[in-house]
Amino acid sequence: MNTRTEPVVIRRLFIGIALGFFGLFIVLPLICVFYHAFSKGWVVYLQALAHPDALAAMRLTVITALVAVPLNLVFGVAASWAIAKFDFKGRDLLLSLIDLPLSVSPVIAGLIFVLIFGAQGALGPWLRAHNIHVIFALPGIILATIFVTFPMVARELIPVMRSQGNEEEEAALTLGASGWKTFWMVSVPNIRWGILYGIILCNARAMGEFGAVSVVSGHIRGLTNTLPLHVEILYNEYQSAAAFAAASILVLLAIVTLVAKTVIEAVIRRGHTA
Amino acid sequence: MSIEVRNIHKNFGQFKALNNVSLKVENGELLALLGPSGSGKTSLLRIVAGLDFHDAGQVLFSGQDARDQKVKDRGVGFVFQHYALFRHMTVFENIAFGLRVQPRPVRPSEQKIREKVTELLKLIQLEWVVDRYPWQLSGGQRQRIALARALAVKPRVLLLDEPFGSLDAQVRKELRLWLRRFHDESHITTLFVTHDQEEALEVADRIVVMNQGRIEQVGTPEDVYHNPVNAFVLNFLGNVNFFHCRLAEGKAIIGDTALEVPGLSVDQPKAAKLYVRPNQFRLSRGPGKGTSLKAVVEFINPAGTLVKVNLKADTGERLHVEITQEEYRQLKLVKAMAVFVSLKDVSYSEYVQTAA
Amino acid sequence: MKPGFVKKSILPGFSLSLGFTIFYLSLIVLIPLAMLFIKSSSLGMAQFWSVITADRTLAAYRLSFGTAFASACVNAVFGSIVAWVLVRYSFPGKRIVDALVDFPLALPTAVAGITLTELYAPTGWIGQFLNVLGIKGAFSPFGITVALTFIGLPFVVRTVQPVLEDLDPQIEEAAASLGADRWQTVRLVILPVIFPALLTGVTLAFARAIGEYGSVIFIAGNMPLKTEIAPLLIMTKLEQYDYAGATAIAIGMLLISFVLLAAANYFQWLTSKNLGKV
Amino acid sequence: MNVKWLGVLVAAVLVVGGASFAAPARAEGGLALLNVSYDPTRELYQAFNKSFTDFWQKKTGAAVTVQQSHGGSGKQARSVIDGLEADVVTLALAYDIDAIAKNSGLLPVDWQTRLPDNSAPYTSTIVFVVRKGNPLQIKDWNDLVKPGVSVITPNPKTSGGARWNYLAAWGYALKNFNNDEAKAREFVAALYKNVPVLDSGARGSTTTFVERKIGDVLLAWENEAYLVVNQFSADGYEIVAPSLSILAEPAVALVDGNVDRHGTRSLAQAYLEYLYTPEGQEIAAQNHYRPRLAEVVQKYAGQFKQIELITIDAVFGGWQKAQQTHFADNGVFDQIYQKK
Repeated sequence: MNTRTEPVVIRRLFIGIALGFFGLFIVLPLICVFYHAFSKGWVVYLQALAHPDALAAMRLTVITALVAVPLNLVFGVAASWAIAKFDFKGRDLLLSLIDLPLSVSPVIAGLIFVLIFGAQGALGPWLRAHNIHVIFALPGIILATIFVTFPMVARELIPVMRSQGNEEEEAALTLGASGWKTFWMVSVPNIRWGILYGIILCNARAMGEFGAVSVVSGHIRGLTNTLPLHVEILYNEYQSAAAFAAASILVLLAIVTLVAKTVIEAVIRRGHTA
Repeated sequence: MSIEVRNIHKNFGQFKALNNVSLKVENGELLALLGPSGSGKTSLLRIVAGLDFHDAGQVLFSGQDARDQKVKDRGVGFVFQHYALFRHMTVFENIAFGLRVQPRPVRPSEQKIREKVTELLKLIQLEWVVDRYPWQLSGGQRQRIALARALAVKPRVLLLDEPFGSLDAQVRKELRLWLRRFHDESHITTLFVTHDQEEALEVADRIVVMNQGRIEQVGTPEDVYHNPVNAFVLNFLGNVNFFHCRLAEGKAIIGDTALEVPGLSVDQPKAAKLYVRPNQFRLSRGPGKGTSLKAVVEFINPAGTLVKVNLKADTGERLHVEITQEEYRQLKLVKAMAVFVSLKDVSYSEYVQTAA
Repeated sequence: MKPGFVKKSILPGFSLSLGFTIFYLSLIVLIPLAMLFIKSSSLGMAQFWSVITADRTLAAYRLSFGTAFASACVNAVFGSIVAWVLVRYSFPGKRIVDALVDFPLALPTAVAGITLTELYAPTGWIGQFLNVLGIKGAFSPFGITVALTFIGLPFVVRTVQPVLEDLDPQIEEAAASLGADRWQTVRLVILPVIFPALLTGVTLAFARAIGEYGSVIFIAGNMPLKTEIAPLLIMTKLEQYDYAGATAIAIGMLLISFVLLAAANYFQWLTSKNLGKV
Repeated sequence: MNVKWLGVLVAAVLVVGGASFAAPARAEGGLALLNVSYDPTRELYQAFNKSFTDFWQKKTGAAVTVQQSHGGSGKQARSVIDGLEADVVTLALAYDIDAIAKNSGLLPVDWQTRLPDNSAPYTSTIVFVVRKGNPLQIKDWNDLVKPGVSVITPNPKTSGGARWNYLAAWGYALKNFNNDEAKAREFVAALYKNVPVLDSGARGSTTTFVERKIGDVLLAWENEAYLVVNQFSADGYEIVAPSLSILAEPAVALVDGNVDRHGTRSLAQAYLEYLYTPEGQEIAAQNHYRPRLAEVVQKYAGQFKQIELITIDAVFGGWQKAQQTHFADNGVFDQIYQKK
């Protein structure tokens, strides 16, 4: 018998436990969403999605992600470059600070921006005097989203960059490449899948954030409602089919995200099997 | 181009990686930096390349201080221990990289680049891997690609970090002969790091033996092998037997046996350590002309050019001796046989301060 | 740059990348979080203390940390099993399962909350069975734990999985050749190696669970002292215009999480130090 | 350091960051009004806004869009305090608008005197919703404290509607126990003992009752109760009117500080006044809010059950006092839960 595996009975038992747990916690909710989304038929489903408020919510969600994700991407690349390629004091501290937003409750995340930009907040009077809208407008929603998705790209990139070491960059420099060229021609291609992976996860989280955005949104219909907030509103209007229809869009997005991720991983794995 | 380093110091925290190292590499020379791991040889190589920074001292390229010269302007070709090939580029793109990143005015045309790469691939005899990715190549092939990539930019100096370190014994032998031939044709000043004394002895014009951040000895392979300046160099460059003894009247007294030591003149009896290479013993079936040490054969390995014999002397020492096949046949050595050992020569001896 | 602050390197862009990192970190995370402390300082120390030690606050903390801990434990066990099964066994649909592990990360929390409530409410697909067994699914600490388990699962699986994949097969073969049975091998050889990763994963899941709002709020039931989680209490305070109180509770939460996370990190550092990073 | 590096980075950040701030916070083109309201008024204002925009178009020829924001009443008030630029607020409690006046100074503290009827153009009350056939025969408040009766009501700490529920129960108890405060407290405590889930908002409670099938009776706004009965007619919910309830006066107000910034004062004023017109009153009545205007009251008399209604001012001495006594931290409501 192979020394690295277990008797068939135990193996089956483990697979059974894992799949059972998995089915209960992941698959069933997934089915549930679509079951309810289509509970009133295709027509209601499509109508729910074509509603102007739903469309506006989708647009807002996309815009938010389009701003938040690139900013976090730039940050993620910069942070991982500094942390993975250099050896400096306080690196571990910086690492845990970057992870900080993961352990801050989304409600607190929303709250802190209200404390700063709200009318009663630190910058509130000044912003009001200059007629700049942050809270209850797009910038506030984007800020809250950036906060909760803050470490997503960096977390993906740091281990990738670390595992690759500095030798390829050094080789490029000895071959006469400038720092900028080295970065673009050697470093970036080497982390491109990590970047993509980070973008995908960051995007999924950005589009799905509820708690933090809920605090700063103002819930103006068709204007500051993101898709997850729209789901909540529909749900509270007893339109559960429509709510789940909107939710299903987010679920589909999640699934697309996961498919993309799996494909990326397959590509990476193929690249490593020599 | 010649390279000179003067009084280089390099610390990693408390650890002294390089401690006051000075060295001159002549133009067109092939020089080996030899030493155990942690001896500072790789640090020195990286400092010369400009990949690392020294804390004090100077690096001079053709007499010019290179402190303000960036890596990319130094004109060094560096071959990394693990090759550091760009994993997302084909072999062709890897070799062409150095040419492609040159500033636009001096950058060769696409046609020129193609010619150059093809020429280099021919040189390393790997024309057929041009479109492959690094992960599709064997270690030896990657090594040669890395070399070709470094050569593409016509470096003034070639720096190799353990170039054959992670290769099979066979490939390693082939590649080092190839390197020697290549150097004989190109005469690029080359500095390479190795921990393998055989490799250094076989390939290099001169060898720099390093230990604990210092240079122990610089010299031709013959020089460092035959005239080691200290026990470390001696030990590092090959197997050696050593005895505690007293030297007196041209003889080494081990226990109650006095061995004749050729070419040794001692005024006063002294305690000493005696270092003898395996091939510096003479074995005979009976006590020879001079005084000799009686020993018993414990083990014989006749496979190889030389026959390796392990002996246990009456005085307790264990000896590793190498004799020719011819001697072996004449002596008709068998296990447990008693033989007499005398000295043909001594590699090195040093006096020991006796406590008494 | 201070000498000795950074190990000198020929790679470019250190000041720029670190500078930008710190700038962005400060702008988005540190300065806003500092506002919390400034705001709560308008309360005196005594008042701050009385807010965070009020019965209701303590109950909410207990609930938030308790259910987060329970879900982290569930995930530690089942997440490890899922990771193990995914790495070691082959079965039909494995790739789909592998891909879906990240589903909770990608699913908006509000949707997760509504869906889980749907499932675990007494009328739901799962809730009705639990009801027969006399277990209250939704609107109980059980329901909260379910939601938090859902949220935390990917963190555990995704940190344990790569370590299991990288495990040198020779270690297990060596153990087997030395006469260890399979269970001994798993317990004495494999578990200690994956333990630091498991701890990291569980800590992440735990941290995420403490602050979770969107998915919990629907399923919790929100009974004061019973099923009212700390983030909800913050919301409640906010809606009573009690900013200082809200920030005080938030700070209490943050501080407790930090202490727990720091302890976990330290413990992880200890265990991984003993393993040595080979 | 490579300067290009820095340049590109900074440019990228500026472009993306700038884009976010340049995006308009309010709809452009034409006049827009933001009405920040509470949860159960969605249907009311959907209909009312349509009627008002038509009216305004006809009257002035100008197109106007009314934007709606709904949420828990307290949460909405907080949003306005924090800078949500509402032109008008239409909230569940005068107390919440008081809070805006007090905390932000956006409107004067005597705002309630600026419109007729305490600035409450429509009223409502609290009724019970029971399941088909009223199996437990719930008729009045005292049926709710019986053991085994499960009552659904939201959390008074977070929901405006829930406070009305609470106060109605309290009012009933006071009357039945001859104003004995201690007995009233016991009564309300017993009632909340029968509450299995405290949702954070009125809508959440309804969902719990209707979709999750939890509880035997739902305490709800009258208009919500009708909505439930109509929306889920298949399930046969029934409305039970208790013998006594509370007169809920959802208040409306103009947010001076914001309308003056937006230049929408006259529009906002017209909007609120339109609520008092026969058209506005009719829409309120159609949405099961009790109208004020006599003719409309008459017309819809059959729709609203006769219930003895107490007022908050008479029984509780106004919102400020009620809030302080009952719902503030360590108020009566907290004490009810902290005992045992």
